[in-house]
Amino acid sequence: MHRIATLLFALGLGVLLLGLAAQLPLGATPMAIGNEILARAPGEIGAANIVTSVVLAYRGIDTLGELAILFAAATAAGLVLGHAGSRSRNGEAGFILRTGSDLLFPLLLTVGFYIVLHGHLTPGGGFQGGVVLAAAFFASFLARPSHRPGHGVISLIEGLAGAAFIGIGLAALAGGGAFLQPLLDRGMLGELVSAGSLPLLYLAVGLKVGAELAGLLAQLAE
Amino acid sequence: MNALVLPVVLPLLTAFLLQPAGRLSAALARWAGPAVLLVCAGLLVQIALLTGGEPVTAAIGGFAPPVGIVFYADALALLMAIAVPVSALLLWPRAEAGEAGVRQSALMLLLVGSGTGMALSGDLFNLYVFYELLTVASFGLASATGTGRAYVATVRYVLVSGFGSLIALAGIALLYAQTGSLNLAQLADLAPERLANPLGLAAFACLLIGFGVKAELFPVNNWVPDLYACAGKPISALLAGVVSKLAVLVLLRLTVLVFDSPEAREMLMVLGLAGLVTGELAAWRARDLPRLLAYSSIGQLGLLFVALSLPGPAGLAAALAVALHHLLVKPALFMLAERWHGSLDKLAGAGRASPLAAGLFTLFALSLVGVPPLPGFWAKLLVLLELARGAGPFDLTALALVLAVTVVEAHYLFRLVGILYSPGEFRDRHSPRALAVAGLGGAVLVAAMLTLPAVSDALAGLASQAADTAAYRTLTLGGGL
Amino acid sequence: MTPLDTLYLASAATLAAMLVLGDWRRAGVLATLMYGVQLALLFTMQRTGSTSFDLSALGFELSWRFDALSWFFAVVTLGTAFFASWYGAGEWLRAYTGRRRLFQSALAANVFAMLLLLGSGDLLTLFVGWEATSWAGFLLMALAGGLARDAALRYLVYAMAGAMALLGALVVLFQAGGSFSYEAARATLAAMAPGPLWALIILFGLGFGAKLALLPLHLWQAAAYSETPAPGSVFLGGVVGRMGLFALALVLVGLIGIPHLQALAVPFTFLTAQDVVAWVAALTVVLPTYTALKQNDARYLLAWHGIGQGGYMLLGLIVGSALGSAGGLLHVINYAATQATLLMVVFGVRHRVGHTDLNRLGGLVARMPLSFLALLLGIISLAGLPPMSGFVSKWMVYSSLIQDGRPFLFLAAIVGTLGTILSVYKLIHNLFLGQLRAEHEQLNEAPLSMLIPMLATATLAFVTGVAPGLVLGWVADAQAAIGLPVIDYTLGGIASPRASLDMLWVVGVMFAGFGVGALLFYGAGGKTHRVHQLDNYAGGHFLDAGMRYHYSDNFYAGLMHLIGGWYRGSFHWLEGAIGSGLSLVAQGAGGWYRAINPAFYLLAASVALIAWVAL
Amino acid sequence: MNVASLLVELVLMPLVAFVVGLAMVLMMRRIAARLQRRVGPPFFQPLFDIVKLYGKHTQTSHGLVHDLGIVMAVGGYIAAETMLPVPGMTGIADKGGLVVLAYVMMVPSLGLALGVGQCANPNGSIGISRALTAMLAYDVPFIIVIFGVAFHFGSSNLITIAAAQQAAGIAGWGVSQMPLLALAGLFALHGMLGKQPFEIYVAPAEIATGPMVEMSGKHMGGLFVMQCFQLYTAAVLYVTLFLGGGENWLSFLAKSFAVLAVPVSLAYLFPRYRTEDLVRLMWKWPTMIGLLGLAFLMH
Amino acid sequence: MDMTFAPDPLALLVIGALGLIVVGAAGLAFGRHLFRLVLALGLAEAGANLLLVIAGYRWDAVAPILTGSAPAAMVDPVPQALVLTAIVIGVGVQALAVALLVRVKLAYGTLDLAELKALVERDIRAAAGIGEPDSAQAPATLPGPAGLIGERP
Repeated sequence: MHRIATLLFALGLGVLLLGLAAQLPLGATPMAIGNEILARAPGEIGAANIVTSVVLAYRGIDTLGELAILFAAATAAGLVLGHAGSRSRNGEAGFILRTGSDLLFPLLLTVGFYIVLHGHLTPGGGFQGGVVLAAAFFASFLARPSHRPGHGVISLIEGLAGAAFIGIGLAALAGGGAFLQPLLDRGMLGELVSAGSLPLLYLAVGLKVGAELAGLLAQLAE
Repeated sequence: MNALVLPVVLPLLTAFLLQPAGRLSAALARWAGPAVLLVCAGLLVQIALLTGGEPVTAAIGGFAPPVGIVFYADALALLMAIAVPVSALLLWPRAEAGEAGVRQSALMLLLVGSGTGMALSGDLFNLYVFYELLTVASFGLASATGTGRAYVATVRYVLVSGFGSLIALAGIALLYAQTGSLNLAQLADLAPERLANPLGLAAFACLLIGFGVKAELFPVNNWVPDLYACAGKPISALLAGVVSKLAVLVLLRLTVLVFDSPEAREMLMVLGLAGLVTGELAAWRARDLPRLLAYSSIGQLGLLFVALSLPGPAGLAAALAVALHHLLVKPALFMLAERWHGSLDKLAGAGRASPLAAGLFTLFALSLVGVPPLPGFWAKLLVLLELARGAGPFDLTALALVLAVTVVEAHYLFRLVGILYSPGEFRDRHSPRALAVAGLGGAVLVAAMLTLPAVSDALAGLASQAADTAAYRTLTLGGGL
Repeated sequence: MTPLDTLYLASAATLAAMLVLGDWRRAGVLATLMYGVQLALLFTMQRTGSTSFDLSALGFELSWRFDALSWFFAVVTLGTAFFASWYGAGEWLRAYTGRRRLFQSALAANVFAMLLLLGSGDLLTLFVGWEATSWAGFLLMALAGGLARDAALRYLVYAMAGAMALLGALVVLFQAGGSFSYEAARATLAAMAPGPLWALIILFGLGFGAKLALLPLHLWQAAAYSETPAPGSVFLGGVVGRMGLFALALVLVGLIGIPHLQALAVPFTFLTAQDVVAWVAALTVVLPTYTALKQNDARYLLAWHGIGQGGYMLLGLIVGSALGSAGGLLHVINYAATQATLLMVVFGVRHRVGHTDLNRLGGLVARMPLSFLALLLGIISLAGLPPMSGFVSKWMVYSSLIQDGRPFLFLAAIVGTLGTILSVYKLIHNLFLGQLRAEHEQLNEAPLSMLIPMLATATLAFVTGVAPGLVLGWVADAQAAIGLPVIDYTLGGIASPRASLDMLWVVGVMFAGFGVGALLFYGAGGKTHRVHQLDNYAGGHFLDAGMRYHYSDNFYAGLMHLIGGWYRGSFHWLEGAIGSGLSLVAQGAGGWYRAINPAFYLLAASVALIAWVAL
Repeated sequence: MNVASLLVELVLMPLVAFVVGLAMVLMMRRIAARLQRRVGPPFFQPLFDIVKLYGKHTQTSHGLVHDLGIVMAVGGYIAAETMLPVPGMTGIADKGGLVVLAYVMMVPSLGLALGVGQCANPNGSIGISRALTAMLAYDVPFIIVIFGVAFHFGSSNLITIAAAQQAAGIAGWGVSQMPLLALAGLFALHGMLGKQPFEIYVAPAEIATGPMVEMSGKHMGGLFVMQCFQLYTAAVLYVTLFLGGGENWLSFLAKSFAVLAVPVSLAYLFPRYRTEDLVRLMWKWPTMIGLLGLAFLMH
Repeated sequence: MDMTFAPDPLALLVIGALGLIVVGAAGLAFGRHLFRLVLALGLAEAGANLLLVIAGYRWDAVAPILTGSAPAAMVDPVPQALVLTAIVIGVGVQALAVALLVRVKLAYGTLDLAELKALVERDIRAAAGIGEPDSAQAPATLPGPAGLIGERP
């Protein structure tokens, strides 16, 4: 009975949603903000990847919030799992895994940093790169559970990276501008050193996301 | 007024740095949080004094709205923003030793930062982000008691919140697809031509459900009772008090600015009524104090939504009166519940064990029921008057339900008062802080009663300012910095 | 500083004094004196009225003033408070084991709240006063704990339901007229369409009827009034319920007006609003009176009668003629004196004996003759027999019903009186007549501090019965204040061609008759042999004095055998049904909040919401 | 009217009532005797009875309240007589009226009840319980009758009522104007008297199980006096309400005696009614007839 | 609104997004196991994200990255940024949810909803000091002694 009702409701939901969606102006978004950003961003921000401009400049505080959410999730998970008391994992992983992770670790690190640093130019950025970085550390942790990085290191990285993000924002504020106002020279569009403080911000983001995720995964793995 | 952003980012910054700082000095980690909150509250008060209640904006990143994100601080927003750090200070969780304590402090700071942001932000998605941040922080805080039931309650909270946020996201998508904007002021501009259709209403419904989770709105408030019963009472107080009001503020802005249509109001009213009736009735049958308070909180927020659905500055004033009253009373009641944990039947004798607490409880109960001349009465009266003004079938039904439910409310509250004052061997937990906070609430309540004319003027001012959409739009989009 | 200000100040001072000094040994005396002062202040005030302070809040004006109606009810209030407090000032207080300060403060708070209510100058103040009275009453009822607490809680439900109905009516009226003032309300009501007017009348009726304990809102009263400590019970029983009558007089008569009620027809019938109210009043007379007949506790018996007597007041008032409404209003003061007397006696017995169970008492006249006298006067008045005051007011109500040509209401009123006679006889018989129980043989008369007030109120009831003109002036002024036709009265009663009454002569002749009877009895004939009470024979068989029996249990067994089946607690059934229904809904609500996986409901709710939106 | 003549009337009216009442008692006993084929008592027997009862040594008095009950019983009726207009005398009938009279007539019952209650004899109390129940029974039709009459004549003043009937002649009498009510009134009246077949609550034949159980000597004498008054009051009231009141003493007395004689003669044909049956009867037939009468009267 | 009859890729995407939401919602409702609920929630969230991206899509436009060549019409960059944020938020919430599930499993030994419900209810009652486990009744009306209520036959 319950199941049949659920099914019916779900079907009803689908039909109704479709009916509603049919009225959407799909593919012809009004782009009230979008057009203006597309027009202004290259000149104003100087990042080739306009999404990055949006993420870090126009909606920079969203990104800060997002970092905070990750941080909150990690902290909360720490709080939740901290009570459990750590159970030591028995034994190390096999030879292949260890060797593989050893090989992968520098590779992943490099790729991660590349993605982070080129966030303002190409698709990618702090989040994506951060995840790769986290994966690098996690892989080595899986291979050698005993050689895990300490909580202290992770929390130091995540704390400092977050603080750096805010610090850059506050620096602008201290300089008489608005919070998170772009600093530094915009440079040439499409070059690595361009778009003002955006790469720095993305670096902070990348480190923070990496540390956050690494911490989260490590905690869950325990 | 770029300093507006400081009360939001300073707590976040402190939260980020708290754990590293904790390794340096335990005392630093312990006191940094409250100190920062004090600073934030001071900053906000100073901003309020500087502006004198006139609305100001701050464009984040220096990008003029609607392209960038804007903070908008009118008197109402500032009031709510000040309420956040102040509530958090008063309800700061009991200091736990070690890492857990630091983490809790960090989460509190995150909660305060995001809460302040919710009060101030004028961008829909930014509101969503802060809302999510607040949600995640509250997950951690709610489960901090470390009992199995608290975890289960939190999981349920997570599931409902997750459902809510995905619906909210869908709502934002619907909204964005139609208007291409996220700025509330610009949405207000575009709303009459783009959103006056079923899709717009659907977007509103989605946002209502999404932001309604925290505001204990009817279909998404299932998490409330168990969470309040299992979480630490200060956290419950915080969630039921200021956090729910922040969510209400968001909905208020949406209703006033963007979705100012009779259909939207009707929807709000129906959901509010459902919450009111189910909450109060469930409270009537509740058998332990925290859940009773949780249910009654649901009921009162239902009343708040009914009030929120009333058009015009007068309706808004009614809603604000209910909201502020609840903001004051409910945390105080939860703090009293900290002393009186457990089954209602076992509270006999509590009145003799601590007369002050019982007296305060009675005072709050009287105000909640709406006994003149306590503030609760005037709040309820405003709502009822506005309902009677509407005089449509919905309004009159709502009027009748609000009145009927008040009887139920009086019954369960005073059944409890009767128990408190009956002879018994109850020993309450000694908690001077809880009593102090509740006493503060009581004092403010009485003060509000004594200065009723002034309070009512201020309330009318708040409401008319908040209802002034034209000013909001000009100030925000006119590039006023 | 107007006289009314002074009165309020005095009343507030009483409250303050009791809050501070309530635990003092002589607090009762002090309170009594202060009520006396208030009463004196009231008498120095012009009967036609006085104003007091205004307030402004949220754009509403709140004002307080007295008119003759308020004055009249204030006299009853303060008088009852005075005697009740006196009653509790001496030995009763010494023996009282509860919290004295709380009790004294609660009583003072009740008086103050009632004065505020009586002085209300607009509908909002009326509501404020109404709530204040309700909650002060709740405090007084609940403070004894135990059974009293449960009863008070039940009262609270009814009172809150009433208050909320009232509030609903007020806000609707406000939106229709734009103001809370009486003038605006009067104008609005005069111009209102029948539908909304009916709604308002029903709401007002529910609101005020709950306190007056009109059917079907009466279930709470008996227990709530009875379980209160003695002086509180006297006060509650004497006057508190009458606030409902005051408010009904103010609104139904003063604002809507009897002619308007007469013109307002019940759809599809030949009844009018006036008939409906009158019938509610008549049923309130009859049913609770016969419920009283079944009670086995003296306090409950009297409290149930209190409900019935409220019906007479409303019945007289709603008839609306000069005679009827005067009767209704006069009954307020008469009844207050009567009921206060009766309750004082009953609580005096309780003070001495420890209980008021009608099945475990008897023969107390030998030990408490003065109490017996007071009770005798009281029951004669309550039953509405000459020469007591209760007769006068009831006579006026009957006469007005005859003049108005309302046979069934008349029948109901008199059937109520007959029931009252039956049940008050049971009261006096089971308490004071018959065999004295062995354990009561050493009992003393009630203490002097309790005797004096009860005899004083009994005397009042007698004096106002002989010379109703003494108080009819107040009633006439009150009638004028709410726009009723004013009664034409003399010192002895009424002189009108259609129905005249001169109590001076009636009572004179009655007492002359008693004198002759006494002369015949004592003056003539043979010697009388005084025997012990238990020197009894039945059917020639000596009734053993060692074996006590007093015919008290199920006194009207025959009658109950006949009519007991006619009323089976349908109101309790109704109350229970509403409670259970609500409980069921509440269980549903609770179930929803306890569902661990709400997703199914969320899904359903989402579908409903979206369907609403899309359609 | 001056006060002196009023006072004279006030003294005379109860006296007349007592004398007539004695005669009525005699008549009732004679009728009963005739119906039972007995000779019946001599003319002065009722008076002798009273003198005998008063003269006897009263064996049992249970104290003041016991005595007071008898005083109230007798005194109440004495007062009632002054409110019943008779030919040439109105007493204080203009100061009371029908309703007052009806209630004054309850005072003796209450007095009796008090006196009996004080006796501490359970049989007496049971008797009172019965008597009060019976009162509840016959008063219901009685009220309807009172209402109808007062409504019909537009006044509850007995003088006005009598005068109105006398002015209109026999056609204007209550009995011709309101025959149904008159019939109901007769029932009620009869119930009120406590005579056969409704005498169970007085239980005159089995004193030990009724209110009279502790009454002896003067107490019984008082009750006897009360009975005289009671018969008189009931008969005269009925005459005043329905039979045109008293134009002159002759017709007045004739009517009064007739009012008693006719139903009593008929009533002997019926067996006794139990208390409950009495209630049922009274609430059924006379009440229905009365209501029907009212309906005709009012429309 | 475009009215082409050819299978519209965008329409398919919309259907897919909505389908994800519906399937997720149904999964939530069907779920008897907490972990599955978390997964279903993730599924639905993916659908919502997809919907958000679609909301910014334009016909015949390219990704909003400047490549030096003549700038063609670009899709709206804002929703993409939003989705980026939303995804990360989702990850955080999911991680936390899993952490909580670990604790729940440790505390009660099960993640089955029916079992959990009974266990938790008992636990809460025990903590509050409420005795009998399944009478959730508050005294709805006054329990009056017989003498208090006059009218009972």
